[in-house]
Amino acid sequence: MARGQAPFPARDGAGERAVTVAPEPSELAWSRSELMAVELAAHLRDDDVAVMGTASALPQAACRLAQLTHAPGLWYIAGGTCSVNPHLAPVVPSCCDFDLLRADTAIPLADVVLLEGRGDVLTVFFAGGLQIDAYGNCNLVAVGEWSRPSLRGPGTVGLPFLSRVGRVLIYTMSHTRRTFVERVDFLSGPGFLGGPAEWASAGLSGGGPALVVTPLCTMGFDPGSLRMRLVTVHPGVDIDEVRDATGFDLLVEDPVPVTAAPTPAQLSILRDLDSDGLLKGV
Amino acid sequence: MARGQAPFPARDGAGERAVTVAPEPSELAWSRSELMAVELAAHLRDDDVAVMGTASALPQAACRLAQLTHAPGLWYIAGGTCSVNPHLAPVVPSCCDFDLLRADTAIPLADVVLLEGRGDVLTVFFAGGLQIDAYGNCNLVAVGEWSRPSLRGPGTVGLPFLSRVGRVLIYTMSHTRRTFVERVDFLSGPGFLGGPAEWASAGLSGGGPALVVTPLCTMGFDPGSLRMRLVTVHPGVDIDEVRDATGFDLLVEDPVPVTAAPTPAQLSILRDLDSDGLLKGV
Amino acid sequence: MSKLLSLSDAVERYVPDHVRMLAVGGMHLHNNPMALVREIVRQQRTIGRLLTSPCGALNADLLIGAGLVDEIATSYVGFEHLGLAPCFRRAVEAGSIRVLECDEAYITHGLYAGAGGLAFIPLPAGLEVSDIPKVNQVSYATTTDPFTGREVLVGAPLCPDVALLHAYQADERGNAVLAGAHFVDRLMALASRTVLLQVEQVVPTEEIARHPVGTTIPGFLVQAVVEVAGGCHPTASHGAYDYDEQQLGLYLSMARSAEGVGEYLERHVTGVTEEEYLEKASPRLAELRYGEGPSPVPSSGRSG
Amino acid sequence: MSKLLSLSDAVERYVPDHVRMLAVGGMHLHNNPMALVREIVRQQRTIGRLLTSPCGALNADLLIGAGLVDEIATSYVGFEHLGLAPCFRRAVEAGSIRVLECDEAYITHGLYAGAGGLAFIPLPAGLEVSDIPKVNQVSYATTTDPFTGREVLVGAPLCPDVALLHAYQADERGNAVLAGAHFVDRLMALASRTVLLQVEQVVPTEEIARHPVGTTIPGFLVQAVVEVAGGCHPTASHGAYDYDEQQLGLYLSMARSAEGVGEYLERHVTGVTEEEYLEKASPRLAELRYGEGPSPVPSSGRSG
Repeated sequence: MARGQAPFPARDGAGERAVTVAPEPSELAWSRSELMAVELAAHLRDDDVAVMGTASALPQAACRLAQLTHAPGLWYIAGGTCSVNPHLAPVVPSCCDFDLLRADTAIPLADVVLLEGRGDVLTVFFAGGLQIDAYGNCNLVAVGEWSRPSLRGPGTVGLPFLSRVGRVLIYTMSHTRRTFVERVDFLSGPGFLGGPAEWASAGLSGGGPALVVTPLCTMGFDPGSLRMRLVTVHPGVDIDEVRDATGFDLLVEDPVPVTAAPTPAQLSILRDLDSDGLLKGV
Repeated sequence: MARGQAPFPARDGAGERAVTVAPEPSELAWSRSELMAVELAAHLRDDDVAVMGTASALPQAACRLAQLTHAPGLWYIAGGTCSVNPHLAPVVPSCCDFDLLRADTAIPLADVVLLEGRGDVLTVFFAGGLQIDAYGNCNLVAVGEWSRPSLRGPGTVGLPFLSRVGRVLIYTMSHTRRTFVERVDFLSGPGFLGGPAEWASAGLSGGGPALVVTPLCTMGFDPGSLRMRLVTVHPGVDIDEVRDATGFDLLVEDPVPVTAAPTPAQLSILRDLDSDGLLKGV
Repeated sequence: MSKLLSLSDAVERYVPDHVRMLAVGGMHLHNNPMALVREIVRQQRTIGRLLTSPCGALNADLLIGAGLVDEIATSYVGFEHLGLAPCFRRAVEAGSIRVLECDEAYITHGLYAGAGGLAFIPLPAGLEVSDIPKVNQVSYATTTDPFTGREVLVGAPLCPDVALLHAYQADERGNAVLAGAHFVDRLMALASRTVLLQVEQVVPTEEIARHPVGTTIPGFLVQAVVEVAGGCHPTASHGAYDYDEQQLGLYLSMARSAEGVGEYLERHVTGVTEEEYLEKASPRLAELRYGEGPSPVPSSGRSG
Repeated sequence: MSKLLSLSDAVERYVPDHVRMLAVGGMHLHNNPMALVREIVRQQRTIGRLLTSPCGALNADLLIGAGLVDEIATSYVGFEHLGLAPCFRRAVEAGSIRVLECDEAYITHGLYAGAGGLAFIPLPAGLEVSDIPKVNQVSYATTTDPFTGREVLVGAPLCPDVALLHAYQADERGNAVLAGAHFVDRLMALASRTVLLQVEQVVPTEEIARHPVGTTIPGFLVQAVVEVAGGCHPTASHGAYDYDEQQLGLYLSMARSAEGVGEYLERHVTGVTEEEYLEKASPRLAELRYGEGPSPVPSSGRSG
């Protein structure tokens, strides 16, 4: 596919907003997107069935990397085409690309919607948002008042299923105070809702958000308060830089380890997959 | 397909019950099944979409005959395979036969169930029963008490949709007092229910039963009482023979015309279709 | 990663005795997963509730004849143009089996609801006038349509614990291709908690990958793949062989009595291994192979 | 019997002005029925409610940019990795369009309900916690699950008056083959009262009959077939050509303002015939053709 060097996509329309991340440090031999793919891959298990939606080059690459390293048994579904285990040569920017049908199998979109509702089959759901809050709730719909928003997002697609399906892996290319807010203006993809009390009383079948990967750091959730907490900072990133870019009080427990850099073997696999260089940009 | 000379099937398990029709008069060059196929075909219109279920060699042949004569635009769906316009060379006894997939198209069974519910797409529904009553209600479930029947039928499959879909064409190979009863013991395929009052208050979207074809005669329904009435008797059949074989008071308006015999052209088409001779038996 | 198992291991491992709800795939005389069904009989697994596709046939009647079924949820058990289902009929008339009387729409929509985690499924207006819902208040109920205020007939979701299905081909991870008509087999796979698949042929994943769009059961829904060429006999296997009227006729005549079906089971099921059964059926299977034509398996999508 | 019509005749005959509910098929940047959409703009048909697949793109944004849409029911309008939908965004932020905020599950299940004559459709537990149903009480409501007594979120059926869909091939009676991914296009056809189909190629019925099982739209659901090779441009047509980032980029940059989108429409839609548009696009379409591979169209079933 000769589509030229498309820039690596930010999630769901966030592409139009300024990414305030510093320019890629020139001494790093890998891009932040590549590091993020490695971080997401590390979280995937051999018995997972993962599903991803719109503009999902990054989770596609993460899943394929996991399959080719520690999780050969992983299943992953590219929403849109609903191809199962696309062969990804190369990674494509659209979740509906015809080339994704180079895959082990493919099923109708309606079947994937059924399985998202069934809840016990799909164990990993990749998510993101224009806004992501301290409890891992996502918003792809509207910033400001829904009825007259200051920024109208594209819409939520399948994110309401986050309440129902396995572990939620959040990723975003935009680690800013506009993205990471104390509370989303519109709840389009449920995380831990308003915190422990509301989460417990909702009695949801999903496991909730498990991981948040950004160009600056990797975050998780505090088991008690269910608020986001820093897990590792990426090489070359300062903890204060993360704090400054986060619009809520991020839990930080010293010392914060540095995210492991991608290994040469991981980078070699990623670059084989990503011959169009979608992950090279940022 | 070398399956040998399978006898022409009676509808839905009625095959096990004695058919009390007199032996085919030797002077007739056509079988009663062939005549019945011609009668059913005559009722089909160029803009119909017809659907049929279990053991449907007869309506299959009728539809194909209609397509090849006066109704080239007719659509018909063989339930089971859900093939659309099967090419039928030859007619097959099972509605699920692999050979039915020699067809213009085929759709999933679940899609046909959807369209039966939508109600405005399918205009003709072929039906039958262990019991058929004076109001055209059908019973494929149980003779006697449902909980401890004297004859357990196979089950109703899609017949409850009769209340919803276009015109219902009823056919049976068994014109006996056991089949044609005043009131079905179990209502599995709705006709005009208990008559005009109940039919009107039910407010159903389907048009109700339109035609009943048996080895003895062709019947319709009186527009006022919604009870079955004799339309034509088949060649060589006496009106009293029909009355005797019918377990309710059949409306008869003298004079009763004789059903037109199949033309040589119709027979030629039918026999081309029916090279396995499924319609030759009775 | 391989899910290939022997017939006996698959049933032993994945079908508990007195399984709460067992679904059998195929429709009428076609694609009945008979090798798995016979193995259930050999291992004498009792079944709390048996669910058929809209039209069950030998897949249900044999289990009933073997005395394994407490309750059946079905809209049809019969042998189409060949006649009534003798063991089903006898059991119902004798009151020795409970029937959850269903219609085709409920079975199809109920599986959709089961697959999709829907609490229940509304049924089209008009279905409420038949007697079916009146005799089955386990599966049917009514509630209010909040958009119009009208009362609506609804069905309970169908979530089989185990489904026995036939597919034409599968790879060892369970990615399966259905040849010919699909009936409701894919819906059953989507709705069932455990799926056992018998296939005519195990093929490499690369073979499956040649026609991904037509591949209708993804392997992550499948727990076990059993390779049994001829395993649908005496029913048809779309793409492979037609149904066997001789053997079905033999069954129908023997199963007219409880003693007869016992003898049939002893001779053709419990008293023989599946290999012996298929060995004996092989001349008939050879006669019943479908004639030449295009591949029964869809070929589409992208290469690689 | 032929349903072949010219683009203008098809829209003139089957799309009333101020059509109550118009559905557009395709998903994201793929299989958008753009020739039909452009013709709607040329004929200035206003739209009471526009329904997209779970993910609308140019098919929705262009109609909004042309000022034809009163209300949109959607779970996404955007250009995936290329950015937000400029006209949708501007219209919503300005309050000049009503939004029926939906989610993917509702659109898919709602079409199922519309196709099947179901009065409403229950949605899986858990969906009630998002804010979507709170802002859309036209599409979402609650009722009681009669089997458990619990309150359940449900959706209204989606029954479009007219659907605009793309298919790879069709015969003149409307039997259509979808190549590549099907998205929810078949469901839209099943649920819609009138279906207009644009196809890359009209083929004889015998060609369709070679692969009946993969043929996903039966002709009796289709009112008009319009042959427009290249008609999805600048979106992709699975099996034929990829999407055109240059043209989409041009649209996205021009549509940043109301004036700009007006100019785009004048230059690329209303000011040109479809033939002129495609003539101009043809060098790009040639570059975007998919490389060699197996046929994108399934081949299966029985011959004859």
